[in-house]
Formats: sequence, C-alpha cells, structure tokens
Amino acid sequence: MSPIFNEPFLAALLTGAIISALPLILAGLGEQMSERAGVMNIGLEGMMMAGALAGFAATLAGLGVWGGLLAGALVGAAVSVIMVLFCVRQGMNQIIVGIAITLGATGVTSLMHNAWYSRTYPRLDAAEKIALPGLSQIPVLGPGLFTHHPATWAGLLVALAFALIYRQTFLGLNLAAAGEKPDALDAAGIDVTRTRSLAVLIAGAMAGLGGAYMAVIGSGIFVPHMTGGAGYIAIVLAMLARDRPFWVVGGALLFGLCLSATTALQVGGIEVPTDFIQMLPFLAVMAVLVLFGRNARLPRALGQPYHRGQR
Amino acid sequence: MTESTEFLSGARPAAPRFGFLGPLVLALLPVLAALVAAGLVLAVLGSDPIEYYGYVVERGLLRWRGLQATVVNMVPLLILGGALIVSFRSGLWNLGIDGQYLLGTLTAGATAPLLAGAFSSIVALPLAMLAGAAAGALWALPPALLRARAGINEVISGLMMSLIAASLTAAAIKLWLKDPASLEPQTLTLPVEDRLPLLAGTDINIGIFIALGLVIAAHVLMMRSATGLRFRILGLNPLAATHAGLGVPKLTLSVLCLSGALGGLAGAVELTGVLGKMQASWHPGYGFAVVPLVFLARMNGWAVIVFVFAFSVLQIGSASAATRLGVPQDFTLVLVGFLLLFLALSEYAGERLRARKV
Amino acid sequence: MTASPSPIVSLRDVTKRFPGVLANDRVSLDFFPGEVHALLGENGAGKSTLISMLAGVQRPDEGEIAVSGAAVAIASPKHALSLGIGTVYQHRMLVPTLTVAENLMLGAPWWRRPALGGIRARFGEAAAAFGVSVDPDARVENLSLGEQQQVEIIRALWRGGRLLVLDEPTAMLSPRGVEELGAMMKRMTALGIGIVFITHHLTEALEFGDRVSVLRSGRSVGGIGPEALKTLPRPEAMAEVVRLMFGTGLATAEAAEGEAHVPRVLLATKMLEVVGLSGRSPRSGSSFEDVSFHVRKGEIFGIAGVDGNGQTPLAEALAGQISATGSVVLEGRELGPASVAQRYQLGLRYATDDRNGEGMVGKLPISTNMVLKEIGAAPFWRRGIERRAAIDAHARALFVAHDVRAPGIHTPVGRLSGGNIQKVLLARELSGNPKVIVYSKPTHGLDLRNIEATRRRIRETAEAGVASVLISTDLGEVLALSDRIGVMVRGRLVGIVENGPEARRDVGRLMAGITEQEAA
Amino acid sequence: ADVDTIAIVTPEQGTDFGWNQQGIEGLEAAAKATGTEAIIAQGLGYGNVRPTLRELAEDGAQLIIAHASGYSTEAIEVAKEMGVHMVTGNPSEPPLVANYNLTAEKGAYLAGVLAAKMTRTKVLGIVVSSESPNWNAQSAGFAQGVRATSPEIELRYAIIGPAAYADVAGARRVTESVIASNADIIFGQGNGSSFGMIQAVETVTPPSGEKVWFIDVIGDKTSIDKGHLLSSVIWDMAPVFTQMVEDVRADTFGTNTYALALEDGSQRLLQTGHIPAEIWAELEAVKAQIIAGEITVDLVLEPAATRAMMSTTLAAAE
Ligand SMILES: Nc1ncnc2c1ncn2[C@@H]1O[C@H](COP(=O)(O)OP(=O)(O)OP(=O)(O)O)[C@@H](O)[C@H]1O
Ligand SMILES: Nc1ncnc2c1ncn2[C@@H]1O[C@H](COP(=O)(O)OP(=O)(O)OP(=O)(O)O)[C@@H](O)[C@H]1O
Ligand SMILES: [Mg+2]
Ligand SMILES: [Mg+2]
Repeated sequence: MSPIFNEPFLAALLTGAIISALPLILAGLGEQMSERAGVMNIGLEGMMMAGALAGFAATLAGLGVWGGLLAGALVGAAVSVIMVLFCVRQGMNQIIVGIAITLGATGVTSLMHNAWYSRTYPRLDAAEKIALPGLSQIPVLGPGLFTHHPATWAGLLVALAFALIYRQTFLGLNLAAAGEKPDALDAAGIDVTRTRSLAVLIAGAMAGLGGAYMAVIGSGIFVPHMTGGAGYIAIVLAMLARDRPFWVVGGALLFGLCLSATTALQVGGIEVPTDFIQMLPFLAVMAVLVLFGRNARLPRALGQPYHRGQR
Repeated sequence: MTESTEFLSGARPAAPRFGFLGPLVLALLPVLAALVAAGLVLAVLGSDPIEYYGYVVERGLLRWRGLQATVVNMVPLLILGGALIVSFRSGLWNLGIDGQYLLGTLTAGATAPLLAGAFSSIVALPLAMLAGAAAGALWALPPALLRARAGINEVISGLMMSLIAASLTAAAIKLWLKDPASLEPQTLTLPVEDRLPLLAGTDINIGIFIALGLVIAAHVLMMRSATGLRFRILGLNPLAATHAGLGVPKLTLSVLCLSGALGGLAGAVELTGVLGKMQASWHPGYGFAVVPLVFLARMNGWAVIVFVFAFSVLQIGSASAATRLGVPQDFTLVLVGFLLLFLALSEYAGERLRARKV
Repeated sequence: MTASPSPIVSLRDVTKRFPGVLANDRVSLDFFPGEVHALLGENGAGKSTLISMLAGVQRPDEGEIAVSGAAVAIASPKHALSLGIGTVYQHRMLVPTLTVAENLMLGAPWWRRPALGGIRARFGEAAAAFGVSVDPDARVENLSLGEQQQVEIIRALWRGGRLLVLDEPTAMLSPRGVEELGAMMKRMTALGIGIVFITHHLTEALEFGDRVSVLRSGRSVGGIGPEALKTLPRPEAMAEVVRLMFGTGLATAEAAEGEAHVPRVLLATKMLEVVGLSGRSPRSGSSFEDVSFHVRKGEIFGIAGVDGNGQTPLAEALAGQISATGSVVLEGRELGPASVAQRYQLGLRYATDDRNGEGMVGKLPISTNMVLKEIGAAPFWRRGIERRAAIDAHARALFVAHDVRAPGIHTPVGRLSGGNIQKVLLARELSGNPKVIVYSKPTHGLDLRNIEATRRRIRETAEAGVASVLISTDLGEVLALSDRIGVMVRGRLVGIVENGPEARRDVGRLMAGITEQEAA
Repeated sequence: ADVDTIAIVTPEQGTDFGWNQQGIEGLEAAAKATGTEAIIAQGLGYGNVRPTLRELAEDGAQLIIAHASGYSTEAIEVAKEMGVHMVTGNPSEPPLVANYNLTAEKGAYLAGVLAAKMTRTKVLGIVVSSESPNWNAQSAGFAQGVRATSPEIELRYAIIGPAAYADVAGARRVTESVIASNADIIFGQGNGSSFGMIQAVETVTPPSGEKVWFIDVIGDKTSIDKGHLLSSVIWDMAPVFTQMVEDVRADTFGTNTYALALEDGSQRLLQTGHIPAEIWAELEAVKAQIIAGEITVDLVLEPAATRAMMSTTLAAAE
C-alpha cells in the first residue's frame, strides 16, 4: 500500500465521510417522517438552503455552533409552515408547492448572500471536536469515527430517537397510520391534519438542521447553492429506507464514503474519471429500485390530501 | 397520484367558455401579487423594484436585440413545455426532463457535426434531431418501465436519471466525444453555416417555429387526438382507462417515452440552432424552470407560449439587470417561487368560491 | 331484560345531503341502553350515512343528535368516542401495515409508551371469548377480510362506551362467527350498553335484534318494537320487514316495483354461455367460483344476491377487465382471453355499477364520456384526430333520447346528479350495436322516476333481441325484469329460478342460505 | 480602430477574490489607463452568453473579454457576426479574435519553490475544483518548482469534482483529507470553493501538528486572511487588457498572444508577511533565472499529463 494511506489520512477520510453524511442523515430522517405521515416534501432542498443561511448567520452573530444549529432548525421549520398551510390544510399539490419552496429559498438565500457576505466572505472558527474517550483511540478507525463536534453525535442520536418514536410510542403509530390509512387514524380519534402538520414541521426543522450543520460545521462558510442537491439525495434515501431510520443513516454514510473514496483514489494517484465516481451513488439507487422496487412500497396515502368523510 | 389530477382540475380542459384566455385571466392576479412580493424582497435588499422591473422590460422586450434574444431563449423552454404538457396532462410526473434534455443535447452534439460533414444540412439536422429525440426517449425508459411494471413512483427515478445524466454526459464528452482541437471538454462544433437557418436579418433561427409547432402539436395531441384522450383518461381516472379497455402499462410507457423524446428534441434543436457544441459542464436546469411555467399555464399549450415568453423576457432582462443594477440573476428564482405559491393560493380561493356557489 | 325508558342517543329530524343525493331525510330514531337495535334497509338507503353522523365523520345538514337527552354537535370521531359512541365501520378501518396489537392501541395519547404485553394478553382473552384465534402480532394486511372484521369488532367491544355501532359486522363472518357475535352482543346489552346493528341478513336482525327499524330512500319508514318483536311469529315478522324494506304494498314504493313481470316466449338461440367460470378481483379481493349459466336472445337473466357475494368480479370477468378461468361463449364464439376492447367490438357491453369510480371520467364533458369506449374509431375520429361535429351530434342524439338533464352536452359529467350520470352511462352502453349487455345494479341510487325509465329501457332493449345479464341487489327489480333468476351467495351461483309467482319466495330462500333441498 | 468602450463578461459575481474579481478589476484598471469606458457583465453562469455579448456590442463595446473558457465558441461567433473585437481562450483569428493565455505556470513554479522551502512535513497538497487547463498548467508548474527544489517531497493531488465551484463543504472535506495525509502546505485552486479550502487550512493540522499554510491563486485574499495565507499566484490582468486596447487602436489586435508574464508583474507571487525575507530573496533569484531563460517551466494543459507529474513526484519519493 502506498505510504500516503497513513492512519491520519484514513481518519480524515472517515471524518469527511461522516461530515458529508450528516446533513443527509438529518434531512433524510425528516423526509422519512414526513413521508411516513403521507406528505411528500420535495421542498427539502430549499429548507436546507434556508437552514444553512440561518445557521451560518446566527453562528456568525455570536450565538455559537449550537445557536446556529437551533436557528437553522427554526428557520427550516418556519419554511415548512408553507407546506403545512398549502398542502396539509388545503390539500394542494405537494410536488408543486415543494418545487416553489426550493426555487424561492434558493433565490432568496443567494440574494442575501450577495447583499451580506459577498464582499467579505466571513468564515466561522472551527467547531471544536470532542474525542470520545477510549473509542477514539482505536487504531485507524477510532480517530475518524469518534472525534467530532458533539452535534454530530446528537445527529446520530436523532436517528435513535426516531427509531424509538416509530417503535415505542403512539406518535410513531399515529404517523404511520396518517400515511397509510388516514381515515382509520381519524376514526380512532386522532386528528390527521395535526399529525401530518407535526411531521412536516419536524421534517422542515430537520432539513434546516442539516443545512445548518453543513454551513456551520461542514464548511464554516455560506455560499449560494451550497447544498448542491443534497436535499434530493436525502429524499431518495428516505424513500429507499422507508420506515427504518437506521437505513437512512447507513445509506447516507455509504454516500459519504463514496465521496471520500473519490478523494482517496485521487490522492492515491488512481485515475478514475471523477464524473463516473459521482454517478455511482445514483446508479446504485436505480439498481436498488430495479432489484427491490416492488418492495420499496411507499405509504398508500403518500401525496394524497385527507378530508374527513369524503368518498 | 390521484391528487395530482385534482390540482390539474384547474385546467378545466374542456370548458369552452374559457378558451385559452381563461387560464390567462385566472393567472393574472397571482402574477401581480408575485411581482409585488418579490419587489418587496428587492426593496429589503436595497434595490429599487420599479427600476429593476423597468429595466427588465426595456432590455428583454422593448429593445429589438433583446426581443430577439428573448425569442431565441424560448426555443428549448417551449419544447420542454410540450414534453411536460404531455406528461402532466396524463397524470405522470416526468421530473427526469433535465436528464432527457442533456442526453438529447449530447447526442445531437456528437452526431450533428459528423452528419453535417457527410450530408447537406437539410438531411443532417433532422437526423441529428431524431437522434436526440431517440436518446431522450431512451433515457425516459427506465423510470417508465419501473412505473408501468412495478408501480414505482416516477418522480424519484426521474430525478435519479437526471443526476446520472449530468455526470454521464460530462464523462462521455471527456472520454469519447471530446473535440481534440479544444482545451475545453466539449464536442466538435457544428459550423455556424450548418446550423438551423436564421430569419433574414435577425439572430432568430427557425428553431422557434419548430418549438412553437411542437408545443402546439403537444397541445393538439392532448386535446384533439384519440391518443391524447387516452393519455388524459390515464391521468384523470386510471380505473376508467382499464374499464374502457385502454392498457394502462402501455399508455404509461408511451406517455413517458414521448415526453422524454420531446425533452431530447429540445436539446437537439437548441444544439443545432444555437449552441453548436455540447460542453461537459452544460446543465442549464431548464426543466425545473419550465415545470412551474407549465403549471402557471394550467397545461394549456397556448398559455405555455405566453408564460415562456414572459419568463424569457425576465431571463434576458434580468441578465442585463445583473450587469447594470447588481441584482443577481437568482432573483428570477424568487419570483418564480412566489408565482407558484400565489397561483396555488388563487387556485384554492377559486375552489372555495365555486364550492360556495354550488 | 328491561329497556330503560330514556335513550342514550336520539336522532331528531336528521337530514344529510350529498351532491345529487338526499342520503337521510328527516330521520328520527332512538337508541336505548341494553338493547340491540337492528337497522335495515336496501343498499343506499342511508344507513351508513346515518351512523357516520353518530361517529362524527359527517355532520347533519339539518336536525340534531341528542346524547343523554342533550343536543350535541358531534365534531369529530374523537368527540364521538369521548361521548361513548364506538363504531365498527362498513369499510375496514385498520392500518394494513401495522400489526393487530398496534391497531388496537391506535388513538391513545401520543407520549405514552404502548404496553404491548398487556395488549396481547387482553386481546387473547377477548379473542378467545369471541371464539377466534388471530395472532396479535400479525400484520393486518396479511389477515383475511373476515379476520380484520373480527379484530375491529373486538376493538370496539373492549373500548366499551355506551353505544356500540356495528355497520354490517357480519358481512365477512363465518356462520359460527355470527353466532359468537350474537352471544357477545347479548352480554354487552346485559351490561346496559346500547348496540346499533346494521345487516342485510333479515334472519340475523330478527334473531339478535331487540328492536328493528327500516330505512328506505333515506327516510325512516317504520319498524318493529321490542314487544311486538318478542311476540310476533318469525315468518310474520320477516314479512313485515320485507314489506317495509322493499315497500310492497306501500304507496310510495309502487312505482319502484314497476309493471309486474310478464312471461315471454323466447327463442332458443343462446347468445351468451358461461361455463365453469372462476375469478378474483385483484382490487377488492372478492371472488366468484365455478359459475355457469346461459342467456338466450332477448332474454333477461337476473342475478340476485346480497352485495359483496362476487357479483362485481363476475361482471368484470365477463367484460374482460379481470382474468378468469373457465369459458365464455358469445354467439357460439369462445372469447378466451379477448381484451375489453375486443369484447366491446364484438357487442359485449358492461354497464358498471361503479359509475363514478370507473364508469365515467368526471372532468371530461358528457359528449366525450358518451364515446369513451370507442376512442379512435370512425366516425368520431378520423386519422386519429377527433371530429367534434360527429361526437357532438352523437352526444346530442343520445342526450335527447335518454332524457339527460344537464346544462348541455359539454358539461363535465362529474357535475351531474347520480341519476343523470347513470343515464349517460346506459346511453353509452346501449348505443351502437350491442348483443349482450351486463348490467350491474343499473338503478342503484336512482330516484323513482329514473328507476322507472331505466327499467323500461332495459326491457325495450331486450325485446329488440339483446341478451341481458341483470345483476342487482334489489330483489324487486330482479323480479320485475328477469325471465330467469340466478342467485349468488358467497361467490357461487347457488341456484336458478324461473320467474313466476313463486319466484320471490324461492329466491329469498336461496339468498337466506336455504338450499333447494332444505326448502323442499 | 477606435476604442472607447471595453467590456468583460464573467460567469460569477466579481466578489470572489479570484478569477472573476481579478478580471473585473483588471478591466477597470485598463479602462482607466486607456481612457475608455468599462462595462461589466458579471454572474452570467456557464450557459449561453450570446445574448449578453450581442447586447454589449450593441451598447457600444468594441472590445469584449469573454472571461470563461466555456464562452470561447460563442464569443468567436458573435465577434464575426457583430464585428467586435473579442478575447477568448481559443486560438487567435485576427483581426477580430485574439487569444489570451491566462496561465501562470511560472508564478506557480515560484510557489512550488516557496512551498518546498517552507514545508516541514515534506508533504505538499494540491487541491483543485476541477481539471481545467488553467489549473492544470499551474498544478504542473507548482510540481516542477517543488521537484527542482527538493526531489524527495511528496505531492498529493485532489480534485473536488466537476461542478464544484460552489461546493465549499466538499472543498473543505477534500482539503482536510489531504492535510491529514500530512501535507502542511496546500496549493489551492478553485474560485468559490477555495473558501472551503481556506477554512480547512485554518481549522485542522497534519498529524505531526505543524501549522498549515495556504497558497492561493489569481487574487489577493490578504484582507480576509486569518494568518494562514502564505502567498498567492497573482494574476494581474490590467497590463494584458491595456495591451489589448492599445493593439486594437494600432490595428495589431490578435497578432500576438496575450499572456501573463513575470516580466511585467502581471504574473507574480504575492509577498505576505509570512514569507521569511531570506526565502523571498531566493525566490527573487529564481524569478530572475526564469526571466533570463536559465530555468524553463513546461506548460502542461492536459489532465493526464498533469496527473502524471504528481505520480512521478510520488515515485521519486519511494
Ligand atoms: N361522502 C359521500 N359523498 C357523496 N355521496 C355519498 C357519501 N356518502 C354516502 N353518499 C350517498 O348517500 C347515499 C346513502 O349511502 P349510504 O352509504 O348511507 O347507504 P347504506 O344504506 O349504508 O348502503 P349499503 O347497504 O350499500 O351500505 C348513497 O346514494 C351514497 O352514494
Ligand atoms: N379492500 C377492502 N378492504 C376492506 N373492505 C373491503 C375491501 N374490499 C371489499 N371490502 C368490503 O367487502 C364487501 C364487499 O366488497 P365488494 O363490494 O367488492 O364485493 P362484490 O363481490 O363486488 O359485490 P357487489 O358487486 O355486490 O358490490 C363490502 O362491504 C366492502 O366494504
Ligand atoms: Mg352502508
Ligand atoms: Mg361492490
């Protein structure tokens, strides 16, 4: 093996994989919840952009990393209110409203960047990392996997929390029912609109959080269009993972590893056109759809508005 | 996706009392509201909205040169509009349109210069366009098959195919199709004199007639032909399609492949008319710009022409405004986003009013 | 058993309208504690609508609902549950992807952690008492419809409450399951709970019910009180209920019965012959088995039976919409796997009962819907392009001939009332050159005038030599129109009866599950 | 021919401290120097710029710089169509089309020398947003400078991706990996994404703990430096653009290629306070040698050839 594949380099690759996976994990988990409840959120990308700008601005204003993440989540949720009002309450077309949100948020954040940051390019200080005692000492894997900003762990904990919600709480059942058979949920005495609204708001918050993580911890800087399609990848991850949060995590990590592998191959001097490597994750998704598509069943009521008593 | 057709109900395809003016009138109010709202954003960010809009109209519409640019700019958007009319009216979401466009452009870029060397352009260009259309149809096939055979949502597979297309076209150019004389990764260039002829004394090539023809053809196909009626029934009520003996899987394949062929054709026409060559970095994302326009037009071909025209004025004008007034071009995204939201609102208000009358 | 004098829930002049339908017309009913109140009525009589207002799914347009004597506006299912009204709906209300236990827990406060163990144990007990064995950890989508219904009944039973509403709970139960349900209802009423019990099986209603009420065309047309029910001999009670339900002898229903059946002399030419046909609808999951019959030229062959006994998939199989095994012969020609379009071309028409679901494209105009099954054919299309003049002329002629009441032929068909949609549908299927027509509930949901007109048209068409298969749940209709009558029960054609004075009795017996041998 | 208005079209906003900003500032300086009016069309993206080019020509610009390699084909077409002078990266076609060769391989060579002298880990990183000819020329020039100074140094080369101009997160991730492979100086090229590289340089250290330096290209980011900007290969386009205007006036436009040169300082290494004086002096000497022709720097434009130089560097190390 080439001498460049030393331990720190591998660690950096792993770190990079995790850092680029985390926004996908957060947004993907949010989308998963929204889809579980029957609302397809194509506006995820826009919510991530909004969250990225908000998180960056808040951290820059001195609120710290956690303040930035919170701001991102709040703004993401605020943007998703549009989705709640138009799609959940009024039953409008979710794809159209989603595209509108993405276009609008991309445009607005680009304009704001131009107005506020384009002359100074402010950068944030590095979000300090915490090495998990013991684990981070594991050779080769330890440093890359277990030395991160605590928010990274919080992000992974969300997956655990969601899994618990889905498996262990009535909320989880309610969400699944809202996406599968909303009339049955309604008949059981639970407000479908409220359940779906909650899911959409959480999806918005998670997407905003993902964007904020990208800007505050991932890059430390905000530039227009910086989410670069991560929202769509998150949607795909959510669809493929269906109701299993850890599949979102796994898929996102795999995606991150793909990106890091690109760097590894290049730094190692192996000539593979980057375009091909960039294509791999999407090809993989298509392959999964072709092979397991029949199983990748979406919630029955996905995309369909619910109105009580309508035949 | 039955709800998609719910939204489309606004199209009221066969209501004769509106004709093609109806959708226009219904869309005018949200357009005004969106202009005002986006103007507020401009004002907040320190630009004068009146000056901006004035500049856009002056540069994109009133100046002869700008108007020509606007018309040329419309060509791919119109053909893509036709592609989306076919798909949306059939209740299918061909969001892989950008990938089909790229494949069509690439194929035309790879074939047109060679064909033009071998045949006269009267033969070469149509052949290149056919090749582009075929490539677009082929690119639409995987999502179409997945949808028709296994009922897998075409939105997600379409988006995937678009992302793959962006990388694939770049890789194909770099590895196999690169013009050896150029440093940039791009295909051979179709000489200016071999491209689609220009209207005398203008920058406008005859692609605009192809585009107008196609969008109207798409409209007529959907609204006047037997095939179009079958497609629409598929979108409006798949159960009725089965009941009436129309094969739903076959219709699904036909719709998505036809839409894909038009998507590919859009790229081929733009390449043979304007671009002349395909660059590895070329992904203009027209599809996502056209989706909202087709909705604003309520899937009516005539209204699509009007909205594409207005959008082109905005694009050409805002490119100038970016130069002179310092408002980034991304402002057009804000405007379109607002347009969609206000359109959705007016749709809702309309439903409410109608419900009250009943 | 002593019925307490004050009702748990009372309906007072409750009216509910849907576009084009008066589903409930000033209905007043009282539901008492400790009493099984059997609610009867033919399809579309408004039973489900009535109880959906009790359940908070619909709200009355007029009138009021009183709970324990006080008027309340039941705003939501949650509200209804809090008032102690539990409902088992006619259509399954279980989440297919969740397990039985999870479905049972649905509706509790969101933050609470489900105690699966307790649920399993309780469900086990209840299921045992009910005489069923359903795995509480099975996913609902893997259960049969009957098992699902049992789960729902158990859920409703153990939620308790004061009034239990069961909308056709026995539709999917086995005979033993029906008995268990009856016993269970007895135990519940002994505890003072009131039960509303909707069924199409008169025997069940009379056996389990303490009181019977009948809805007809949305109106409450009477019933049998507890005292009378106890004293009245069973056949007489049965006759009384039939009289109420189908209106025999009632002034309001005379028109519906139309002219009585007149025996006709028919040629022996077999137009349609069905041999050993079996099939299953992938959509609804309901099926039919080994059905054989034939229809002669000009004959009307009625198929009677309670809704949900496989009539729909049979009709769909005849029309070519679903695949089936067995043989269908049209005019001596084996159809084999011929497609819908081919069968239509050959003159086999299917007038579906699902007129809004599959029969019509609501957003397209009447004129287009009139040619929905002839898309691309001359003279309406030439070289693939529609010829509006021809389509409009065709539509206008049928519009007048079938007396469609609508603003014009370009009105979207979805805006029409149910009866007028039905006229458009029949106009389409009868136009051209039909040889065999399968009618599925052709007068379902029509008003009396339209029923009359439709029946006359069916008769005229038959007299012109068309062979007709008339599927209907309305026995009166079948008797009034058919030359022979087949009866379907649980997917099988259990018998064929020549129409005549004895036909009503014979068909009724077959429907009630009494085979010909037993009757004899 | 007479020139009173000159114009530039750039793909991004001129606020990137790089390619776009240098082009715009260069044009403004040239306009001042030649007494002409400047029109700036910025942020046009990488699409079809024919409409803008035509509009500028109609607005009176007689000389237009098509400031993105992807604009070349259309710029040449519009030049012929409208009869305006156009500057592109493609070969010259006098009288209307001239080539400008904005590669700073010599400046990059100097940067390579600087990096080789300053590194303590003996590992250097090159991070690029894409494999464009400009970047390739500089990467190769940098590698040559490094090798000439200290053959045992390892060179790690990484590309962020094809559409990576805005991918700051990706740039940061890739740069962090390269630093983790023990590089303590990063030669970064990538317009917008270079901010992600700087972010990485500012926030991580190689395993051996050294401070990491960043060597930038094209522009001068001193004003936003947080103490890691070692130098930059500056592209000062004002002399080039000025020369173009003068050539148009003298009707010699397009007869010679316009290039950045060490001689007139249009191609130079940025002197920052972080460069020790003695090293700077040595760099001045190397610069003189290059100008004198004693050192030749090969111009390498192809991706494969550029990558090959990296692997030879690696091979020399083993
Ligand atoms: N949500 C609704 N929208 C429109 N029409 C409705 C709706 N619900 C019921 N109807 C109509 O109201 C009438 C009564 O229907 P309902 O379901 O109450 O009948 P039912 O007595 O329960 O019949 P069945 O025995 O078939 O269950 C029917 O004509 C039906 O089509
Ligand atoms: N997928 C389903 N889930 C729950 N209940 C169902 C389902 N399909 C059918 N049912 C119920 O089963 C009963 C009969 O179904 P269906 O109407 O399809 O039968 P059918 O054989 O077509 O009878 P008919 O022609 O008389 O209507 C109805 O009460 C319906 O509510
Ligand atoms: Mg009912
Ligand atoms: Mg049925």
